[in-house]
Amino acid sequence: MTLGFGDYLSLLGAEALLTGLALLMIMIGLFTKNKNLMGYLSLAGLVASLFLVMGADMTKGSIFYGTMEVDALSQFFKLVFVAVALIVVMAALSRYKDSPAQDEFYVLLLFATVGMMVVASSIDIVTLFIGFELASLSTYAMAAFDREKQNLEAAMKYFIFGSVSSAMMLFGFSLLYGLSGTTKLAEIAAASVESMGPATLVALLFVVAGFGFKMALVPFHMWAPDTYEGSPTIVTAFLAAGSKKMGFVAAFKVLFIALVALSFEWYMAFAILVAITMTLGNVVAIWQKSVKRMLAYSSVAYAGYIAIAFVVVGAANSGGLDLAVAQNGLASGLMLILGHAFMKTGAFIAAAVVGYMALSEGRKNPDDLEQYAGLGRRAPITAFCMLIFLFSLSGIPPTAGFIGKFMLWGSAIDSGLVWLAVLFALNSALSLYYYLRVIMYMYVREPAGAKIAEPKGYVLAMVAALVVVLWIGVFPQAFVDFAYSAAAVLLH
Amino acid sequence: MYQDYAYLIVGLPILAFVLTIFLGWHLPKGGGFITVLATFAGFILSFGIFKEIYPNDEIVHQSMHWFASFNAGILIDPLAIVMLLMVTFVCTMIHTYALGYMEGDPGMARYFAEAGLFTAAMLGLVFSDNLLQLFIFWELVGLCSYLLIGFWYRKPSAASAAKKAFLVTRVGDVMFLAGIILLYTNMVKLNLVLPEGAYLLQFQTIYDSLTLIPPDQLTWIAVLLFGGAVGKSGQFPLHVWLPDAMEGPTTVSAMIHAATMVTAGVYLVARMFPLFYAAPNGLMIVAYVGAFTALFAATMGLVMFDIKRVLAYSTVSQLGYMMAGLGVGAAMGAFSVGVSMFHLIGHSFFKALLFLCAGSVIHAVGTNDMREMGGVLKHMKWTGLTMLAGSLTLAGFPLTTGFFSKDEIIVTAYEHGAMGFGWLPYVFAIVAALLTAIYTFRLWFLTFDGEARSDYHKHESPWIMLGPLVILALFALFMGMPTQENFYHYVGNNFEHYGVDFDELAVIGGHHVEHAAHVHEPFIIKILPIIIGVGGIIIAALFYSRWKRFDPGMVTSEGDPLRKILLKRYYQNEIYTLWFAEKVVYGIALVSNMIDLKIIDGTVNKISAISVGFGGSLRKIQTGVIQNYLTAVVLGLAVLLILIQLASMGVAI
Amino acid sequence: MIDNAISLMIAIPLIAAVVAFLNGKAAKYVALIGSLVPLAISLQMFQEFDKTSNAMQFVESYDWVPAIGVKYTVGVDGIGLPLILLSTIVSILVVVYSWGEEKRSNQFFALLLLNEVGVLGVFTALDFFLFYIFWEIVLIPMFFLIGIWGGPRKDYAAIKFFIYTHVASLIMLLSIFALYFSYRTPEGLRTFDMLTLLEATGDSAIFSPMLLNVIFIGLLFGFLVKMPAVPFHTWLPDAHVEAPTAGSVLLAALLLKMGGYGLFRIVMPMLPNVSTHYITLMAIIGVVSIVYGGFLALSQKDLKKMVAYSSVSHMGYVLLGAGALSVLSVQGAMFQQFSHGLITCVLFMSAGTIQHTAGTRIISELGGLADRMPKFAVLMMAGFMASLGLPGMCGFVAELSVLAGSYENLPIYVLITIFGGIAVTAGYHLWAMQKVMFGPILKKYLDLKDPHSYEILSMSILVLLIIYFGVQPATITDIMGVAAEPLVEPFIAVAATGVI
Amino acid sequence: MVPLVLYVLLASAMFTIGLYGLLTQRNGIKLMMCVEILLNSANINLVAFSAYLPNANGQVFALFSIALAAAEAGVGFAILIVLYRLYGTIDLDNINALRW
Repeated sequence: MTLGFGDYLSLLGAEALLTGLALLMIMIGLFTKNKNLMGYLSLAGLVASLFLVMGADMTKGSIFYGTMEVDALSQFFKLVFVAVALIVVMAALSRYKDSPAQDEFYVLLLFATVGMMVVASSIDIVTLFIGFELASLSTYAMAAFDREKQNLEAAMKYFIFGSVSSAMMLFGFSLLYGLSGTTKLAEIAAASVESMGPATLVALLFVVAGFGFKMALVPFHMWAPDTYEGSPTIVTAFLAAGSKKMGFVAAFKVLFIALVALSFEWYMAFAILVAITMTLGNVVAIWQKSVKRMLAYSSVAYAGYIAIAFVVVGAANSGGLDLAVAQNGLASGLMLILGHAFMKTGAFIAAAVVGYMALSEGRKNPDDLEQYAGLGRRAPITAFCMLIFLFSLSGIPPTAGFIGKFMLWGSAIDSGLVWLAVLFALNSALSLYYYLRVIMYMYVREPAGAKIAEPKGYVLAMVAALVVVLWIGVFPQAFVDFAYSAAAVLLH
Repeated sequence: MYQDYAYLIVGLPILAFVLTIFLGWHLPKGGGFITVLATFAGFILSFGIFKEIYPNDEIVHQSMHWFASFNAGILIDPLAIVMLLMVTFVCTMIHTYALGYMEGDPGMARYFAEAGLFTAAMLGLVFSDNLLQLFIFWELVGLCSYLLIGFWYRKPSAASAAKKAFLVTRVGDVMFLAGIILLYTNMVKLNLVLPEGAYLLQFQTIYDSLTLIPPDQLTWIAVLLFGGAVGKSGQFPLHVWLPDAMEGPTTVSAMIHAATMVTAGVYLVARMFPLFYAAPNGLMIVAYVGAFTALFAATMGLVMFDIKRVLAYSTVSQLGYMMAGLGVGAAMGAFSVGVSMFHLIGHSFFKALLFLCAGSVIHAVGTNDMREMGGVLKHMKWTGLTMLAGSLTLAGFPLTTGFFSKDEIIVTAYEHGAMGFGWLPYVFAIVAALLTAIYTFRLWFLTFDGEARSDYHKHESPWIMLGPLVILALFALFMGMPTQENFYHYVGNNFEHYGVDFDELAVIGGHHVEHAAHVHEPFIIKILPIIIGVGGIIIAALFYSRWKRFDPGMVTSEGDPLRKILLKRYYQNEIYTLWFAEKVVYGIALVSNMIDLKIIDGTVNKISAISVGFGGSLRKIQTGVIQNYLTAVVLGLAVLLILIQLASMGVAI
Repeated sequence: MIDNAISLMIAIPLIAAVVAFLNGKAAKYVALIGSLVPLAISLQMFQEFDKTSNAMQFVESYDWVPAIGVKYTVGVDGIGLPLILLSTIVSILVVVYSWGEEKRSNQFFALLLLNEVGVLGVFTALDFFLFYIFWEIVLIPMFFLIGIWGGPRKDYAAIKFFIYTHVASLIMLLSIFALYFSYRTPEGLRTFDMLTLLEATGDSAIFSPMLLNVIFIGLLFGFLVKMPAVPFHTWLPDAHVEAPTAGSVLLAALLLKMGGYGLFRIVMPMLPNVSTHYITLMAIIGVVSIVYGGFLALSQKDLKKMVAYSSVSHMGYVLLGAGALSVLSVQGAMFQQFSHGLITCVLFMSAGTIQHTAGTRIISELGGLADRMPKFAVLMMAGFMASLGLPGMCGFVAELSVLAGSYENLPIYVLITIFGGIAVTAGYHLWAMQKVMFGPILKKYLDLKDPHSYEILSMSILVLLIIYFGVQPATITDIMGVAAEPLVEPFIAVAATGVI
Repeated sequence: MVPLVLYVLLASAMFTIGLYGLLTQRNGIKLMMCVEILLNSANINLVAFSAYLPNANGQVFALFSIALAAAEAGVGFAILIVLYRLYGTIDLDNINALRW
């Protein structure tokens, strides 16, 4: 089937639009003084691409010589990426209002988004790598955007860790290419089934290292707390919600397409990794005084939760593939990814509001838990949104976080990994401790200052995230269906 | 016609309770007359019913479904009607007396409300047609007792005594409840096909199924039910609350702790007499406990100086007689129910009288301590004389009511011995009779005779108090002789209404007597109670009256261990309160608390502390140095490689 | 009857909660109306309820998330209806009792209403998903009630309460999943439908005994923590001590009942299919809770903590009755839930009133309050008497039913309960009563007066209800008896063989 | 023709050297260089494999990767420059304010 230009436009219209917009904005940025316009431009572009993504035809198959594909899986993730970018842009409208370099922020953000979307669509390791790097490079710069000391430290760690991981991943890809003679994921998978050797294993591990870095799985997570804490908060939101999910989609594609072939019980090794990840994330998060860092560790824990999906698929595959179980597991993982994207973005943006508030009052440690004292009265909307996001993160119904965890618990039980499900449950309960502590500060402690005017952009962003979180929580049907069809794509 | 309104016997006092508790504050005398009227109306109703059923030897039975397999109902048979008459009559007297006695107390309305509630509960207890309902009212009278003992709740000793009374009787109630449950379960197991309107715990059903229940179960049930009676009727070893209960107003002591409530235990045993009769060893336990209590309490009555306490121990002792009277029924069959109930009724009159007289004295003199009285007769003629009447009958002076009733119990106890069921009850009873006469007149002489030993107020009580005294005194002296024989038969034949076959039950109970011939008592046995009663009075007179010949000091001295042990009341307080309640029970409670905090909650906290502490050490890995992070990645990769390699070789991880 | 009565009953407090939250001034009036309507609906439901049927009534069912077999299904039967009545009654009385709450009153009343939403949802949900959602939602208002209006250690108590019970909920949830994934409908679909799944547990082809036993343990654990039963009770005293009065009342009167409800709704229908050892286990835990809880209460110095432990003790009867498996005992256990719900309200309200009038709850620091607070003293006394099982009040009926019904199957346990529990129960109630109310009034309390009329009013209504249901228990026990029959039926043969 | 294994060995050696450097060096620039070595080891692999395989995918991949490496170096140096301005050093051991 040959595709015309119109088809390309309809399939990759969103990417094209965003890339074009980003380039255009660079140009405009050179010639205009009033850069506040940029935010609205990118807002409009993202809204438009949201519709383009939703409107894309998912039946056309692959494009660009079989390197990219538009299907339920890719569109699922693209929706997440665009929506997260949209929310971050809303927050940035307030954050970088009147800032002279704000055009660069939006451009980087759009490029990063495009990179992620490319990863979501790619079915070839070359495009995958390119998309991955595009997103990474943009976010390296974003992490350092405010040029404060801790931004730079964060960016430096992020950059070095990220580039090492990329290099490892590339090395792994090169080995895979050498072993299978192709760069197409499907063909790599087919070849792996035939010849499975130690070299394949090594290759896979290097690839895992690359994705594990983005996903922030133990032991590849170590950059995450530092970078999340040190970056500008809305960038952190984007990293946690967007960039991290890119790691997952890449891992889904490579690990499943290429690794479903592995017949032995590799999933147990992964299960241990998952168990360590979530436990470490939670127990260390308890100790954090900085809410941002706490959320960062919570993000690590979430990486562990979501990665249960891999384990479930592995378990479902251990004795001949049980499609229903595997699909269930994948769909559950996708639902949790979806939920996590929005609640984490929202939570970080709320943290940004608090940081903004604390800084404007000239306090030290703007992210410290103490700043949240009495937030319920100082900034009621922020506090309420934060409340819902935290409940969602802890898996209290009826929220997106609950639906995701709920399904994931179910699929873990379904695949017979009862110990993992119980550990997951205990971890989830443990995580309540630090989420509730923030809530206690917000609603129980006496406020340390007067009521503040909450910046409109932030409020818009948080409310948008809130609506999505509750919407998924109360009417999950459409999302669940979407997740199931996305999962079906991966499992053919 | 009266029987259609039987429910009003309970209903009216409840109405009085509601009215006085809400409106009493605004009425003169706290609305006490409402309670008096309600109780008196109850008496009229009871009397009317009595007149209706007595001639034809009928019973009244009404019943309705309550919940599950339980019912609520009214049963008025000979046993119940005599109690109803007594309770309504005595309560009317006492309530009337209280109108004067409680005059001026700010809590008067509360008093009459609670008294009304008590009356209702007591009457409800009496005419219950099933064991559960009896238990419910049983508990309610306990509640009223608690409330009324603690009537002067500002007094710590009153509050404490109230609590003690409730708790100690509660121990008995717990056994009672266990007995009911045991009985109920045994009846359920029989899978009886009940006729329409019949329920498992109805007395009729119970009587009918006694022969079907295993005898060992019967014994357990009997013991447990008797446990309830022991608590309520102040039998050894649960008698300790009764003397303390004297902290309440004297009218309360008269009403609850002498005339009515404390006899509920006796009533229960009488009501369940067929069960006790059928239970092997059931009656024997009753007989021994009763007789021992009679003696045991009498010994303490000898040395007390608090006028009410003497009467309280006397009550315990007399209740022991009643129990013993029932217990010796092994020899006499259902006749002993009549005997015991007769003593119960008579005792109610004269003990109420004695308490009310004591109250009158206390009211006037302003102290309870007999050592500060003396010579009161000069100032309170009516009180003194009525109290003399009461004392005579309590001491068993010939031809008074108490003489007939107690004499009959002693004689029955003799037959119990003579027929080979054991002599001990008789011995205890006869010794206790002597002591009774002594302490009774010790009390009377110390109070009314001799010279005033302190400067007390001297005035006679008003007629609203004296009136009931006189009426009760007449009954106490003269009720016995004319009614005695009829009473024995009327009440003794109570169970014929239910078709209880005592011979059959006796076989189960193991005290079947082949030749049920009447044992003939020797003449000396017949007159011994008279000798003892009169002798006791004389002994008391020799020690304590104006014709004093001996000094108590000649018999006993300060250092006398026997006297000490009696004054210390056999160290009951030390054992029950200080040791058992405060050391054992509270000790267990403290240990439980320790376990809860340290072990159970400690484990929970430990788990959380461990997980949190784990995080505390784990976070140190995050050194902030990028090279260390990279090292972790490389190490992690190596470990993963090994793990997966192992897995691929089929090693189970 | 209006259509969708149950949904309406749940929705109205929810809407009212939002309105109350947003409209600070009128919050309490909104709360009053918002809890009055559900009360009216529940009473009407009670009227129209077919009291002879043990089928689900007023059922509503809609697809919700068909992809994973979730439906919105609600309905009422004899197990749920009494508790719904209890919830609506207690909720409105708590609103009345808290009429004087000034601190953040909009949030306060909104949370009270939200709590009602959750509790009503739990008692009506017939889909495990829905059930779990409501089950968890209930935690939120209670967490805030403790956290915001609580005592000095409120942080600890609130977080402990939340996490402890949440862990239990999660374990329960995992068990629910095990049920869910083991069963497919005849059409080959998954379902969360409660009744379908519970019925399926009888099919040993679907559920191996091993699997079912594990599932059972998980569910039981979830409910035992909520009840709470020894040894999973330690969150309760902490939560109660720190919670404000309204929170304690709701916690003890309604939240604990969720555990018991789960026992009857979910655990007992499974009992015939699992090992009989669990029945013994339930009985043992029940008896230990009764006796040990009683001793714990006796050792407490804080009035409220004492009342809290008395809840542990009283909820033990629910377990005992459920474990004894006779119609009378199960019915009694259900009634114990209902009656404890009413009685404990009075107790906690008493403790709360003492706290805010006298300023302390330490029993030894109080004394002679009856002198200055006669009306309150009467009500508190009534509550205490009801709690110690005085006949004529509903607690007695419940405990009697449990004990009388249990003796046949569990004689030893019943005897231990009677002799170890009842007298001790009387002991601590009377002791506290004596110390707090009686004796000479302490100088520092000379200025006390009877509490506000709304406090007296709500307590009086409760006392009247306690007496009403003590005298006329059949009003509600008949329904319970009908509901108990199917739970007990499978065991009549078993009991006869003496397996238990 | 040089055997493939030699190329792979070379690449592996470079990879190891790069990794060693990453773990031992403190200087930011040196770390950057090590990363470049890692990337280039992969590029050698790609090109070598491509030469032995019937397609040119590997070479294309290598070209992309070189371009990306350049971009990465650009970003990296930019970060290091600003870092140096703020901290006055690019000794990364001392930059550890964010930890635990």
